[in-house]
Amino acid sequence: MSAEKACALVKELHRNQGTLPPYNNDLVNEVTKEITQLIQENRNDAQESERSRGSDLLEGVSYISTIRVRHAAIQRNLRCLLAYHYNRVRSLRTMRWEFGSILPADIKANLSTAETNWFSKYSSILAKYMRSVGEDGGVNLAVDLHPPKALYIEVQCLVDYGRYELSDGSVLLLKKNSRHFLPRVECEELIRQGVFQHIVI
Amino acid sequence: MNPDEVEFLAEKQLISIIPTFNSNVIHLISGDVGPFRASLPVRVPLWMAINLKQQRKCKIQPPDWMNIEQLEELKEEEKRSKTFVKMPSEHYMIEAKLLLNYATDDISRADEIRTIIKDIWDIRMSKIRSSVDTLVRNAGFYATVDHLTLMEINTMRPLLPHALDQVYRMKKAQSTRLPTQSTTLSLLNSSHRGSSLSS
Amino acid sequence: MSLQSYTPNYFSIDDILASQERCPCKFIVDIPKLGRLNPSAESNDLKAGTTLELPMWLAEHLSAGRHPIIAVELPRIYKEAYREILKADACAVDLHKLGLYFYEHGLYVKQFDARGDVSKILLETFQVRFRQLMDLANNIGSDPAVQDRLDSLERKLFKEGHAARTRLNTWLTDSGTPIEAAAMVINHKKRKRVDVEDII
Amino acid sequence: MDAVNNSGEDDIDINIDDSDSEEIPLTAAEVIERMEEAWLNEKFAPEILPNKSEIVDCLLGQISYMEENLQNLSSNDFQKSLHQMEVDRLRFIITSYLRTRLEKIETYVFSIVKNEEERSENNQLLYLTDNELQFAKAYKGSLEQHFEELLRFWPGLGPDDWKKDPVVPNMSSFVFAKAKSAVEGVMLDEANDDEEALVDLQSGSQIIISYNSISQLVKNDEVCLI
Repeated sequence: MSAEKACALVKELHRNQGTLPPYNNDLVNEVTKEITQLIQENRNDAQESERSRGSDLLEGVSYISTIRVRHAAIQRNLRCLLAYHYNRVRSLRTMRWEFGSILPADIKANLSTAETNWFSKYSSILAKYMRSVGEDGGVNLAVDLHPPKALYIEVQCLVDYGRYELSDGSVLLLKKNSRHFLPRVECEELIRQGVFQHIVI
Repeated sequence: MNPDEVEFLAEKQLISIIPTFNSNVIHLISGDVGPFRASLPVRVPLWMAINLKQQRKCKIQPPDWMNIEQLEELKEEEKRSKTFVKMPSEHYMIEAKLLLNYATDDISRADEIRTIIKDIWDIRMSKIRSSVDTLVRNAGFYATVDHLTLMEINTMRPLLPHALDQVYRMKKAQSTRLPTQSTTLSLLNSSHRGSSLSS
Repeated sequence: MSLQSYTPNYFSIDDILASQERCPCKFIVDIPKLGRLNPSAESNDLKAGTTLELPMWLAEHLSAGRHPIIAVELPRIYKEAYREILKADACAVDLHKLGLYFYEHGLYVKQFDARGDVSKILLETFQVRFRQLMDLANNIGSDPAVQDRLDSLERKLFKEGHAARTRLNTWLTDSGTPIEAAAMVINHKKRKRVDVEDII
Repeated sequence: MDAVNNSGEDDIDINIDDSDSEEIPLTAAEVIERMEEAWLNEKFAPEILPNKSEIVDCLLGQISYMEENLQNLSSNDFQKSLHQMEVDRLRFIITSYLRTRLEKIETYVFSIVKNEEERSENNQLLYLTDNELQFAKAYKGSLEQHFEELLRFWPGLGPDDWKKDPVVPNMSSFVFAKAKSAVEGVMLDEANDDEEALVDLQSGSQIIISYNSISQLVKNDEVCLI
């Protein structure tokens, strides 16, 4: 009635800012159940009010204020429910920019089916836009995030990444703790994804 | 804005270098630079000067204002003045930082210069803090920030504009109510929605 | 990175949580069937004259329009006694303790205060306390305990200001700013580490 | 070294569609300057600004032309690294500018699409490029679909309150600005209707002011955001 559960959904996101907690299917279901019930109760009362108004015999019972209170609760539940889904989608959007189009498995596991679908749809909308910029086959907006300082930078590999092909076709073997001196444009994405660490002397 | 973005903007500023090499004009998209003749000064963008310096292909000529006498005078003036003194360069702090980092050997008395510039910066920062406080307290809706360099203006972000945004929200006419509420009319409409009574 | 300073909107988590703060409301009419709104009574209907602490979203809704169902009173912390304390020395007050959403709740509450005193005290409090917030964000000789006494709006400003100051300090002292991993990537790694620690 | 002889100082024939709709030939240096200004304006304005696609496309063209030429240079040519640096610098501004616009489009998608449709109906200058508008519509569609799927449980007609009350930019946000020329009679937004005041700006003067007081001046190129 006082939308406590719906608000708990929102609080869950508030507590986990900067990450994406597992999709709370149970709580979402409880909220939708509460909304459905409130709507049903309001319909019943609306009908009853109407009926008693039609009959001359009975003293009319007005449920107007009852309906109004429930209506407020429906609106509130709806707002929380939508805000939960909206803000999750906004996090997913940020993840697309930060992790790339393939999410780490443990993050993927936190998404609902609808969210997984949304993520791939967003990825393709974005890719389509990037391809359409300019006249020469598009611009990759996921790189060049920082003002360039030098063409080559030194990086240290933080994980055993394996083979990595550079744009000139040569292949590097990226091992944990190995150091490389590479063109900045080739490393920027791996730095953002936490594979490389940029070494500043 | 990130400080390195402000630095980026400042790096297009021209500066004199003395190249140690010979080369024809370079046709950059932004315009021609050069020709380069060993030991003849030539003006290039700051980013290029730093790049060439790192490759040991030039000496950098510090800008005229980067000397102890002039800076001491500037510092005294800044101390005396209640308002902000006009700086000899729109990007004095960035130029100083880059040159003192990458071309210390081309600047005489570099350490002293570093200290004075830092002093001037600090005096101005403290003036900035009190003006920001005054502006928020007076709930001013407009203020000039003349003679402040871009980097200095950037130090007021996001606190000053965001605090003023909140002051503005709080000052807004009493009567305004948030748009999220629905009126009684739409309430009754929607509570009947889908019910069998709606004719 | 946020595009702009805090402005409430339909999806705003902060606005939803702020409008969950409660205020005392007196029912003007009977509400059949909704006795359960009042946990301390057992009747089926809610009787006119009952006073309950309702969340702001409900209070706002039920007091609006030509036929209000309730009369809303000012919450304690916006009443004169507290306003006097804030007027005396706003900087000394632990706003966080007073109300997590002191300003946001207040901005809702002010519509129930015809004389405009609430509105005035919100603005004055914010203005007077701003200096210590700014000094704190800039790491200038401020008592770090001040941070715990900020309300959520101030806390937001503090965090943004502090992050900007840290970037500036890095720029001033280091020869170059390293390119860094993205924020969510860093959080993800941190969480992974925590999970591993849980298992061990 | 003439492989990289591009039009550094020649006029580039691009047609900037200004309000006075004159054709102004610009040098590449001037195009870059406009790009920088567009970047900063977009970065600091709360709303999305009219697009500068003619500048973006022109610079992207310059960049690909330069990159093509650079392929003919040996990689230890020191001039090559300077050209590469410049290209990277330009690419940073362009991508940052486009990213900022995308972020605004996503955040304010419902109001941006609606405003753009109204502009189109009224034959006004459009703010989005064709591909931005396509992106905006697809993004909006993806959100609507996501919500509609969620609201399938709703008995009867699903609600659409969230469409009516979309996220909008805060047009009274405070911004730093610089007058490019003298401007007279800027109307200050004092939050109270009864307290309007006018200020004059001298050329080159810098101010902090609420964006809605100067939004038109920014679009007319009389004031730029800093």
